[in-house]
Amino acid sequence: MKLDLDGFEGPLDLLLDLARSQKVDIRRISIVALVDQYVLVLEAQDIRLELAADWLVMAAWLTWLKSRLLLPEESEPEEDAETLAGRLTDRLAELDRMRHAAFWLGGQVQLGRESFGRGAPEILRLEDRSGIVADLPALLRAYATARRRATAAAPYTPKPRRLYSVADALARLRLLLGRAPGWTVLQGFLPEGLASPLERRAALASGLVAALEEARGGGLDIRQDVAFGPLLIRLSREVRHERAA
Amino acid sequence: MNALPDTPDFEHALRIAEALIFASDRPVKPERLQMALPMGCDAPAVLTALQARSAGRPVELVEIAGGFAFRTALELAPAITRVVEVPRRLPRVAMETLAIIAYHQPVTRPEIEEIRGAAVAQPTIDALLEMSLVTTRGRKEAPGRPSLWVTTPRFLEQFGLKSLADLPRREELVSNDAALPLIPPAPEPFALV
Amino acid sequence: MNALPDTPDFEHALRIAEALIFASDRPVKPERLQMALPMGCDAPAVLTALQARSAGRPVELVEIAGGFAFRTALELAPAITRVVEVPRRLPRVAMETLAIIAYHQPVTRPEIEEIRGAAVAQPTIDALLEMSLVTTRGRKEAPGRPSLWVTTPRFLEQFGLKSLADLPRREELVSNDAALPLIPPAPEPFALV
Repeated sequence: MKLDLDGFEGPLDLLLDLARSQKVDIRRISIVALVDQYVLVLEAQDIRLELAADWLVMAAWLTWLKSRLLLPEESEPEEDAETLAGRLTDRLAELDRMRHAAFWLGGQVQLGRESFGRGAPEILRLEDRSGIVADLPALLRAYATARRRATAAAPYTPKPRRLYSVADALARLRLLLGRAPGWTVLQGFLPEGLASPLERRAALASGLVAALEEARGGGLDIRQDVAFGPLLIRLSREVRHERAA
Repeated sequence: MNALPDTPDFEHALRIAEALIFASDRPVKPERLQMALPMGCDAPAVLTALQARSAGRPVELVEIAGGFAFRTALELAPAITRVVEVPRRLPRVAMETLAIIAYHQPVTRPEIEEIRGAAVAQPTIDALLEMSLVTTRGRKEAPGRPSLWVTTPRFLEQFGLKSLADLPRREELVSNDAALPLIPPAPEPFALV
Repeated sequence: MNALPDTPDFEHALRIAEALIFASDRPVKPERLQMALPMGCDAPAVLTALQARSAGRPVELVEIAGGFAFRTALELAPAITRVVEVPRRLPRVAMETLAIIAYHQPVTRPEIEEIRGAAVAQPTIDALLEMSLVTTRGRKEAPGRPSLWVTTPRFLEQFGLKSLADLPRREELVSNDAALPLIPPAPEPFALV
């Protein structure tokens, strides 16, 4: 048996061809003869690798089918071999019909091959573009897009905030300290009218740093009697003496 | 009041019909023609008359895909194809797949593969899609919800069919074929009939 | 040996020419037609004859772009042309501008530009005005007294809104939109001292 395997797509193709080579009506085909020939082909030919798995399933199925047909009948609830064989025959018949359908289609007068339509159709429509397509989702999308772009494009500018600097605190401390006679609470030297808590905290921190700086240079004395208690400052003795002199 | 054949009104309607169908790249449905005709002109009557007049001309009016279109006469194809580029033929696998879709539509790809007894490769589907011969319409309510494939109006046009009913009946596909003579099976020892 | 007019050969050449020009997707040059004609037929002569025959017919042969093509007769154009409504899409800039007016009305043009982070050209505003989607209502008491823009009832109609309150809140559209000048400042997170 000689078969050109290149034309085959799968086991059904092969079975169909085998069926045809038997020159019989597929619907009345001998499954057993088919199985025998199929096995022959499997043994005789190099099978394309990508088809092997498909073919193996078909071979197993056919072998099982043949064994069912050869063995004496048993009573079993499963589908009997005849039904299965019939189903295979039906499938082969349908594939055969579809082959013929493809053949019939191929023989039809085809557009662009045997007959031609208008090559350069004319435009038969005038477009009235007075209306607009605009739906709510598009509007909302547009808003979000505009805002996102604007936000992304704007350079980052922190909120301008006038904070009391250490330098400011130093200047103020030096100015005011001389006027106070003895120990004075640090807060007393801070500017008034600071609205936000943040500004007040910043001023306090700057004031402390300024006082510490001044104390390091010997300009003033600092004392805190208890932890977290009020910070008291006064002019150092040297400075007082200098001033007095 | 209907415009009767051979009256000036009917002649004018014929002119409109010819121009409209000639200019169009797709088959023109009678309803579309009716919209273009003056009051009192019956599109089907006009189409019948136009078809009769164009018979035997180099460009003939044919009924196709639910409408009417001009097509070049068959015997002129060899002369034309000398200068017009002719698309290449669909491969056998694509033709078979197309036939299965045509006869079994709507059909899923696994069902096509079941009938063919082999996998349907993606390039095959791509080729059919590219020619607009098939399309999907919805999904099957089955595991995986596979797409359902159907043929397009373009399919009818390609093969010169008025409708899917023009396809040969399934029973005709086998029994009328001479290549498969109906020889009764030889007696086999284990013949299953 | 030339095929002469009114001989069968010439008639056949005319048929080929008609079918070829019909099927061609661009005007057919005489040289191209010549390739399709049988030996001894002169393409220019065939074209001249075909042009003469088609004169006055609903589809006429015209010389165009150095070649020949069939065109429907001009006087039939009104009958076969269909007016199709193709609604336009609003350009992106117009859509954004409209959205900003909707959300920030009444708003001046400088404010719109500030919110968009980009300029708004006059034609954009004109287009929205022309479609009756926006209008002006008074002027802002600020340098230059710029016009204040608001949306119209037509705007609500176009977008299927019962009222402006139907628009989703801005925060739902753009999260963390801190740069918006119209959002009140958030309260300070800490309170110390």
